[in-house]
Parts: sequence; structure tokens; C-alpha cells
Amino acid sequence: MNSPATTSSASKRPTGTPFTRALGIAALVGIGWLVVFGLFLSPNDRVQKKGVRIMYIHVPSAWLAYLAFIVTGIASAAYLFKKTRSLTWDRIAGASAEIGVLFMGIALVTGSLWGRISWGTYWTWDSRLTTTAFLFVTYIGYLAVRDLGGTHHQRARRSAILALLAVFEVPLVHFSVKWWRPLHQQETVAEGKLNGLMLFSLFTGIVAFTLLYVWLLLHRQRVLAMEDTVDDQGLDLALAERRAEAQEVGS
Amino acid sequence: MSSWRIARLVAAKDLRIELRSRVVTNQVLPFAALVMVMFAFALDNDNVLTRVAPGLVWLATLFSLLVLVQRAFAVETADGALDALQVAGVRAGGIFLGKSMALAAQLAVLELVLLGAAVVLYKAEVPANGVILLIATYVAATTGLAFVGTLYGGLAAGAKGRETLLPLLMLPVVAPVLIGATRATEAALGTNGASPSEGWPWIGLLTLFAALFGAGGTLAFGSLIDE
Amino acid sequence: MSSWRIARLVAAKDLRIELRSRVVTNQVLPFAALVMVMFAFALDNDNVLTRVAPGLVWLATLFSLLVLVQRAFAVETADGALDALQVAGVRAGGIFLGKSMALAAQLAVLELVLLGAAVVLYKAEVPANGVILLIATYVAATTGLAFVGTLYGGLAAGAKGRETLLPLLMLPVVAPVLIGATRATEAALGTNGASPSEGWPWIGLLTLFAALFGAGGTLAFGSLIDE
Amino acid sequence: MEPVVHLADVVAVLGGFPVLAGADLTVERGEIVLLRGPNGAGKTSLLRLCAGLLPVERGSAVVLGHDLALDRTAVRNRVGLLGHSNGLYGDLSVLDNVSFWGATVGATAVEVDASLVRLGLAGRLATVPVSRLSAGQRRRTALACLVARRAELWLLDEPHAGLDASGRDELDATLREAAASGATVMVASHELERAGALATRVVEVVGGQVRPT
Amino acid sequence: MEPVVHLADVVAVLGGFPVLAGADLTVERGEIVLLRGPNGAGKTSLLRLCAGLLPVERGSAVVLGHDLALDRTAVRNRVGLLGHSNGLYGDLSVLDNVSFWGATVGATAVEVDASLVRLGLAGRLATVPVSRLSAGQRRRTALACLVARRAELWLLDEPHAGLDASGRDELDATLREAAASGATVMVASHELERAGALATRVVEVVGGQVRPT
Ligand code: HEM
Ligand SMILES: Nc1ncnc2c1ncn2[C@@H]1O[C@H](COP(=O)(O)OP(=O)(O)OP(=O)(O)O)[C@@H](O)[C@H]1O
Ligand SMILES: Nc1ncnc2c1ncn2[C@@H]1O[C@H](COP(=O)(O)OP(=O)(O)OP(=O)(O)O)[C@@H](O)[C@H]1O
Ligand SMILES: [Mg+2]
Ligand SMILES: [Mg+2]
Repeated sequence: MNSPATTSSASKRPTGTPFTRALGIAALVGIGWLVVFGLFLSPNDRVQKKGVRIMYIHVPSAWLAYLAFIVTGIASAAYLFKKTRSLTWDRIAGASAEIGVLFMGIALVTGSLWGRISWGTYWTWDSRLTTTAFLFVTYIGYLAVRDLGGTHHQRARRSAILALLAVFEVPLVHFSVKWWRPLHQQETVAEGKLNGLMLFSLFTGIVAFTLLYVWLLLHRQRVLAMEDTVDDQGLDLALAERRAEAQEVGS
Repeated sequence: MSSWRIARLVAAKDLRIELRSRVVTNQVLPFAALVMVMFAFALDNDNVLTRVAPGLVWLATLFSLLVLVQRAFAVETADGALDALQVAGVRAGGIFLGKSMALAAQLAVLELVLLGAAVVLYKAEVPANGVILLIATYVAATTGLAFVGTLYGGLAAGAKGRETLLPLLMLPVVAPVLIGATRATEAALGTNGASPSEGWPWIGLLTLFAALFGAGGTLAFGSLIDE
Repeated sequence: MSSWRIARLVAAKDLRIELRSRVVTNQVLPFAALVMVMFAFALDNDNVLTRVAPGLVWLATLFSLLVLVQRAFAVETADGALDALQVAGVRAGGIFLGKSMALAAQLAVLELVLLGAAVVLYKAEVPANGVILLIATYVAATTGLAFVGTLYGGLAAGAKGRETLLPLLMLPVVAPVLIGATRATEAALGTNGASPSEGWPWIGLLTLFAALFGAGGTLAFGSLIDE
Repeated sequence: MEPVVHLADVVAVLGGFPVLAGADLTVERGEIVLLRGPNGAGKTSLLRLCAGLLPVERGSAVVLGHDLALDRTAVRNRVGLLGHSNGLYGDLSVLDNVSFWGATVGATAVEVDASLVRLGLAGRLATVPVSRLSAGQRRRTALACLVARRAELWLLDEPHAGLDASGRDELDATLREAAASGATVMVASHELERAGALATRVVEVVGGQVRPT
Repeated sequence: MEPVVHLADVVAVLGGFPVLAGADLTVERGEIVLLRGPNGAGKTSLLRLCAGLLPVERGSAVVLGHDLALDRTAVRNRVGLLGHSNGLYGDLSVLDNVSFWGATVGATAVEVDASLVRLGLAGRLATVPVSRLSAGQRRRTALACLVARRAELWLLDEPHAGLDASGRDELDATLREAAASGATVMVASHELERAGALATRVVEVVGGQVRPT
């Protein structure tokens, strides 16, 4: 998303700080490691052969999407139930949801690619795949609701409520495989069915993606803040015109 | 005045409107019925129908729900009555409960018709030992759907362009209901050799769902409908 | 001024409204897409899906058609524009053609999306030798549906309370289209081992149907929308 | 020369209710006739009947030389009606609306602009979607559409309602011009001072019948 | 005693447009204030804001002792709004409508009948579905609903429009009574003679701001 804010006169301040820069670098390094381990050092799987390497993106992105959506939920709750009604919480919720949708998208794509390899099909109506798709759509809807307009606080309240309802779909996706028609992988990681090096690569991936997530979140949240201030500046101009209207008629 | 009295007022009002305009009776019911027939047409494949009957019943219910919800809020927005309701100080929680009740009532009728249609068209049988489960499913699912419908219908009813959101917001959220209700019904009807006992966990899911949206709506409806 | 010029005016107007409001893009398309997903989901196992895919595509088209038609006439009746159109002396035949054209355009887009969805979700493949047949089906069916939709939409929009009739009037009438289009598509896709040659008779039916309602509408539309 | 409107004992029915119960009225070319009368008297119905929107149940109604009992559509492209509702497309801009309604009678872009300027809708407002206008701005847009249509018989239902002072003056001037240039105007209104001053003749509608005043 | 309405430099926004651009207004108990001003000035917006329907973007708006910036809903059951639209259910009869809106504030059947009689809707009309009423009859129904609600602050947007002579007199009498019995009334109108005579004070709304006259 481009932000008019960065170009606007009023807010020349960058969205980066020493901390976020450090974070960004760490994320880059982490991804570098992931490439090394995921693509070269980690062994092929007995069944999945090279295909297993998709796991190192697929699983972390899916889990980070979960995390992002849960953060959205928490931030929304914070906005609704804290006396301060601070819009910062709302922006964190929004930013996190955007990133979550991004990661969920990656999980869907990598997942279906993987599916092509190991199940011979891009898509099937397995419970997890379907519920994941619904989760994805739900948060697209959430983002759409954020764009409905109204004052910042209206936007915040409306979307916060949706977020609190939507977050309940996450456990639904997670446990769906237990409930019916599982084709998709059941608990694999938690049950330690992975050999050491695979496990390590996977965790590198998770760490790297987490760093990336936090980095994106901080920046995106600040950009949103700037967009809000830009809205306010736009309003000031409009106000001036409207008042001028009054002068004309007056004279 | 208490939310509960408001709820009764609003529900009575909505049902009276239906009584006078007969939109649901003349439009939605035939629509739902025709949907079933259409399914029968499109899928007139030997044994397929009976196998997927439960799924189709709930699918048809969902589509009809969309129509019902749109109607339920068209009445309010046609002449700015929703504004009037808000100004009238009518507690949003009350409006929510009231409209949900009316919606649930209409849904219940609808589902009966659909079940009937399913039995006739798809030759679905209802075994004695599945009856209680079936009833439980209907009650739980209907309540849940009514709540969700009202919640998102209200959100979508507001300012311009929002109506475009209704299906987008609603369908993914009601998907669990579709799943749960379908499985429970299959269990009740013993489709694909399922046994009633398998149904009850799904009822749990449905009830949880209904409770969640009932609570959410009653508390939050105000902020959702005000523009 | 000639009916044809009017038709172009009205069509352009309707398409511009869609361009501005994006209701079809934001509401009907996602709706149709979700309908497909829901079908796929309710009918889970794949071999069923691919077998019934053509039927589902057209079923979804019909549902979307209902929404489209309601929308097409909602814009006319919202602020009494239909009255204004009549007083403006705009020839009814022209209105009919114009709105049909706009509707057909929107339907065409919609069907493309649905076909795409079918290919992805239901793994329906389009064999080379079926392409022409498929295209013919789409053209014929789309025209027919657009005509019927406009005709009955006008009838429903005409007088108070009648809008309740829309689905009731329309679904049974378009049933032949559903069947025809389904069979033709099955032939084109070679579903259940059907061969393209079997498809053409159905195209005949569809074309006949389109011609029938096209002529009927152009002549009778005036008396239909008059109150 | 035959009258523009000639109603003889006209009866019209809506939903079983006789909205017009034997109305007699004759309007000559160039007149500005004010229809006054209590709520529910039948003013709107009378105007809609003259526009060919309301079927003639009994009696004879001749408008611009056409017998409405035989063919209601014949008069249509020659009359212009401003009803209680504006007949605008909320999603389209003011300009789009006026252009569309103008185009239906082949009005040129110049004529369209002229009518926009006339009703103070030129400039920023012209590009605003009608759904974002104030009530009076909408009414002005509807009037602009009417002006752009250059009708022979103007039928206006409470045209002053919602217009501000300048809008009212503009409206009156427009109608006087139209009448002067040979058009005929019928106005239903409850603002007796204002509309009375505008009209060349006042008739009273009561219980679905017309009586002179 | 504190004023019923106190707006200080209020800004309100719709679709990015500042419908109110720094409005200041103070209304005391028992006043009948007329809001006049050109189309698009912001009268409707001002009334909707006082009814708690339009959020306060900037400035402070205190109505009946509640700060709308903090909670827009607190005032609601104490104000009554008659907007450009009537807020009626077309499928329901006049009686059903008035009863419903009355019931929302616990009005008794007697009070409902009283308001029907008052606006000349008793008898046959009471049982007619609103969708089959004439424009003025609908407006009367909306007024009846308002009367039945016995609000402390009455907000009316062009209440005279569409009403016939008797209806206007009835309306003015009603508003005067309400004010006399301690209610406060704000009326937006373009019928300056009529509304001016009714009002105890006239303010002008221009370009989203309020100025005394
Ligand atoms: C479009 C297809 C797919 C989607 C949408 C998808 C989605 C997901 C999601 C949402 C998770 C997180 C599960 C959780 O922990 O709650 C996940 C985890 C996982 N996925 Fe997929 N997946 C897809 C295809 C595949 C394929 C083809 C494979 C391998 C054959 C696969 C293997 C895994 C594994 C091993 C996990 C970790 C499971 C665990 O330990 O919990 N996925 N996937
Ligand atoms: N939904 C909206 N979005 C954007 N701008 C709007 C919207 N509604 C109204 N406006 C603008 O706000 C301004 C004030 O509107 P408002 O309805 O308050 O004016 P008004 O004083 O009531 O005019 P009128 O006398 O015509 O009723 C108008 O210029 C209008 O264009
Ligand atoms: N659709 C309808 N069905 C039945 N009766 C109707 C319908 N529309 C109007 N009426 C009745 O016809 C009568 C005349 O209506 P009309 O709108 O012509 O009155 P009017 O003179 O325009 O009143 P107003 O001054 O309030 O606009 C009214 O008594 C009304 O109740
Ligand atoms: Mg009238
Ligand atoms: Mg206004």
C-alpha cells in the first residue's frame, strides 16, 4: 500500500527507527539462514522427496497468519475495553490483519503448490483447506469494513467488533482436521515427527517470519497513523473552502 | 424502557409487516422451494441426490437467509426508519434481539418447507432415533443463523455501498453452520451410514456459534448500525 | 427518436451506473464465487463434483441473475425513474433492449468468472473440440437469460407489491435454459462421456428461447411496466 | 384552437380507490394553472393522469390532441412531469443525470449546460453523485432535467418545496418564460401566496373533483 | 439553567465533505428556533447532529446536558426528529405506524388516538397502509408519530412542505403548545413567512456555519 503520508509536507518523519532497522536486518539474516537450511542443508523427506522443503515457508506463514489474526483480536479488545480509546490499538489491529491476510495468502499458495506435488491436485475440499479459505475471506471482509468510511472512531469500533468475532475462526481452522474429513497433515511438528535438521530448519523459518512480521507491523502501523493525519489535513482544506462559501453568501 | 420490551415490539412489528406484505410467503418460500427443485434438476444423477440431500437443504437455507436478511433491512432503510429507530432511543440491543427473533421465526418456517421438499424430492428418510437430534440441529442452527444474519445485515444496511458486503461478510462466517448442520443432519438421517451419536458434537459447535453471535450482537449492534 | 438510439442510451446509462456503484463487481461476483465454493463444499467428494459441475455453473448463474435483475430495476424504481422514463416518452421497446443489453454484458462477465471457478474448483476441463460449442452455449443462453430477466424484472418492478413475484415468475421460466445449457455444456466438456455433437440440438432450443423472449419483450414491455 | 388539456368527468382508480371521481378541467395554451386543495384531494393523481401514467377508468381525457383513453403513450414525449419523487439516479453525477434525461429528447450538451447554470448546479456540484446532495440540491437537479426536456406541457407537483429563496425565484422565472414561449404549465402546490402569484388561473381540487375558484 | 442545545465550533463530516464547518449555536428551553439558509447550507446536517445521528468530528456539542462527542446515544429517547424522509413502514397502516413509534416511548393507546385525531388521520385513513397514502397524508402520519413521542427537543426538517392549509395551522398550533409546555423546538424551513411567524428566533445557516439574523 502506498501512503500519501510519506509524501505529505506535514509528516516528513520516516517510519523507521534504529530498532526497526536492526529488526529488519535480523529478519533478512533469518531469511538468509532459512534459504541455506531449507534448500540445502536439510535432508529430503522419505515420502515427499524435495517437496518437503515447501514446508519451511508453508508452515511458518500459516502460523504467523494465526498470530497476526490473534494480535488483531487482542488489539481490538484493547481498543474497545480500555478507557483511553486510543486509535493506536485500532491501527495495530488493522496493520496486523493486513499482514495476516498476506501470510495466509502465502500459506494458501504454497499449500496448493505442495498439494500438486504430494496429492496430485492444487485444491481439494479437505476440512483444513476449506476452513483456511474461509478464514482468508473473512479477513478480506474485515479489511473491506475498515474502508467503509465514517470517523476514525466509528471505523475503529466497527472493525474491532468484527475482529473479536472473526478471531474465533482460528481455532476452528486449527482443530478442523481433528473433526472431520482430514486429508491434510495432522499435528506433525508438535508430535515431533520431524528429524532434527528438518525441525531446526522449520524453526529457523518460524523465527525469520516472526521477525519479518514484527518489522512489517511496526512500519505499517506508523504508515496508517500518518494516513489518518493526512485525512485530517485534507479536512482542514475542505473546511477552509466550505467557510469561504459562507463568506461569499455573506457579502 | 427495557431492551426486552423493545425486542418484543420490534419482533411483533416485523412479523406484522410480513403478515401484511407476505413477501416471505410469496417470494422467499417459493424461491427456496424452487432452489430445491433446481438442485434436483441440475443433479438428477442416480444416487447422488440422496447422498448430498442434507448439504443441499442447508445450502438452500443459506441462500434464502440472504434474501430474508436483505428484506429484513430493506424495510428499515426504505423510508429512513432505521434512523427513526435510533432516534427513538430504541436500545440497539433490543433492535437486534427483536429482528433476530422475527428472522428466526421466518427461518424456522422456511426450513420446515425445505426439509419437506428434501423428503419428497430427494427421498430422504427420517429414522425415529434421529428425530431428537434433527430437532436439536434445527433449533441450534436457526438461532445461530438468525443472529449472524441480523448482525451483518445491520452492518450492511447502513450507508451506501455497504449492501455489497452482505454476502462477502456472511457466507464465510456461516460456513461453520453449514458444515455443522450438514453433518448433524446426516447423522440424524443416517446418510452414508452415519449414526446419531456422531451428531451431538456438531450440535455443540452450533450452540457455541449461536451463543457467540447472540452475545456479540446484543452488545455491539449499536456501534455497527450507526453510520 | 428511434428505439435503437434509446436502447443505446439506456444501456450506456445502466453500465455507467454499474461503473460508479460497482454493485455487480463487489456484490454479485463474490456472491456467485462463494455460491460455487459452497456447492463444492456441500457436495464434498470430487467425482460427484466434476460430474455435476456444468449443472452447478448454470445454477449459480441463475441465482446471480436474480440478484442482477433485482438490482437493474431497483435503480429505476428507487426514486421513480421508471415513471420518468415512461413520461420521457422513451419507447418501451427501447428500454427493454437497452436494459437487456446491459444485463447481458454483466451476465457475460459473471459467467466467465463462474466458468473459471468451475475449472479451478471442480477440475472441469475444456476439450479443444468442445470450445465452439461452449461459446455458442454461452452466447445463446446469456441472450436468453438477459431477455427473460428484463421482461420479468420489468413486470415485477411495474406496480407496487409485484416485486414479490420475481423469483416465482422467473425460475420456472428459465428452467428450460438451465437444462438446455447444462446438457450443452456437459456435451462440450464431455462430462459423463457426452460428445459435442449431442450439444447442438440444445443450442437450437436455447436460441429459440432467446428469440421468443426477445421478440415478446420488445413488443410487450410497454404494457408490462405500465401500472 | 383546441385546448391543451380537456378532461370531462374523468374517473381514475388506484388499488380500488377512486383517486379521481369525475374531474372536469380545460386548460388553454400558454396558461399557468395552479391546482390547490387539501391533502389527498387528487392533485398528484390529476397530474399523473395528464402525463399518461394513470389509466382513465371513465370519462374522456384529451391532452395535446390525444385521447388518453385510447392511447396513453402518445402524449408522453411532449409532456414533462416533476412528481413528488425526483426520478434521479443516485449513483450518477448531476451532470450525468441531466445529460441522460436531456438526451432522451435529443437535447445538446449546450442546452444541458444552460439548464445546469440556470439552476445553479454548474461547477463543483455538477460532478457530485446525486446521492450526496442535499434535498434541495436534488430538487434543483430534477428541475434541470425538466428544463432540458423542453416540453409543451409542464406538470409540476409542489415544485417550490425544498427550494431556497433564490431557487424559487429561478423556478418562477423559468415557468413564466416557458408559458410566454407557448408552453402550458400546471402546478400543484400548497404554497398559495407564492404559487398564486405565479399562476394565471387557480382551480381547487377536492375529493377527486375539480372546481373553479 | 443550562441551555438545551449548545454547539461550539462544531465540525461534522459526511463522505469527506465538511457538512458542518464550525457551527456555534445556543438554544434555551422553550424556544422555537428557525434555521434558514440556502440549499446545501447544512440545516439538515445540524438537526441530525443534534439528534445524535451525525458524529461530532471536532468542537463540542452538548444537547440536553449530554456531550454528544462522548455519547451520541444518551439524548436519543428524549429528542424527536422529523427528517426529509418520514421513517414510516409502507406496508403497515397509519394506526400501526403511530402505535409502534408511540410504544417505543410507552405511549398509551389513548395518546396515540389523540395524535391521530389531532392530525386528521382518525377514521378511514387510520386503517390504510401508508404506501397508499398521498404525500401530504404521509407527512401527517410522520407528524402524528412525532407528537405521540412527547419529546423534550423537537427537531423538524421542512415540516410544512406537503401539508395543506389546515395541516399547517395544526402543525403550528402543536409546536406552539409543545414550546409552551416546556419543550424546545428547532425548525429548518424555506417558507420564511410562515415559519418566521412561528419562530421566537431566527438564525441563518450558511456554508456549514450558523450566524444570527
Ligand atoms: C491449499 C492447500 C493447503 C492449505 C490451505 C494449508 C493450510 C495450512 C494451515 C492453515 C496450517 C496451520 C495448521 C495449524 O497448525 O493449525 C498448515 C500446517 C501444515 N501444513 Fe498445510 N495447507 C495446505 C496444503 C498442505 C500440503 C499439501 C501439505 C503436505 C503434504 C501440508 C503440510 C502441512 C504441515 C506438515 C503443517 C504443520 C502441521 C502441524 O504440525 O500442525 N499442507 N497448513
Ligand atoms: N452523504 C453525503 N456525502 C457528502 N456530502 C453530503 C452528503 N449529504 C449532504 N452532503 C453535502 O452537505 C451539505 C449540507 O447538506 P444538508 O442536507 O445539511 O443541507 P441543507 O441545508 O439541509 O440543504 P437543503 O435546504 O437543500 O435541505 C450539502 O452541500 C451537501 O452537498
Ligand atoms: N396507490 C394508491 N392506492 C390507493 N389509494 C391511493 C393510492 N395513492 C393515493 N391514493 C389515494 O388517492 C387520494 C389522492 O391522492 P393524491 O396523491 O392524488 O392526493 P394529493 O392531492 O396529491 O394529496 P397531497 O396534497 O397530499 O399530495 C388520496 O386520498 C390517497 O389516499
Ligand atoms: Mg400530491
Ligand atoms: Mg435539508
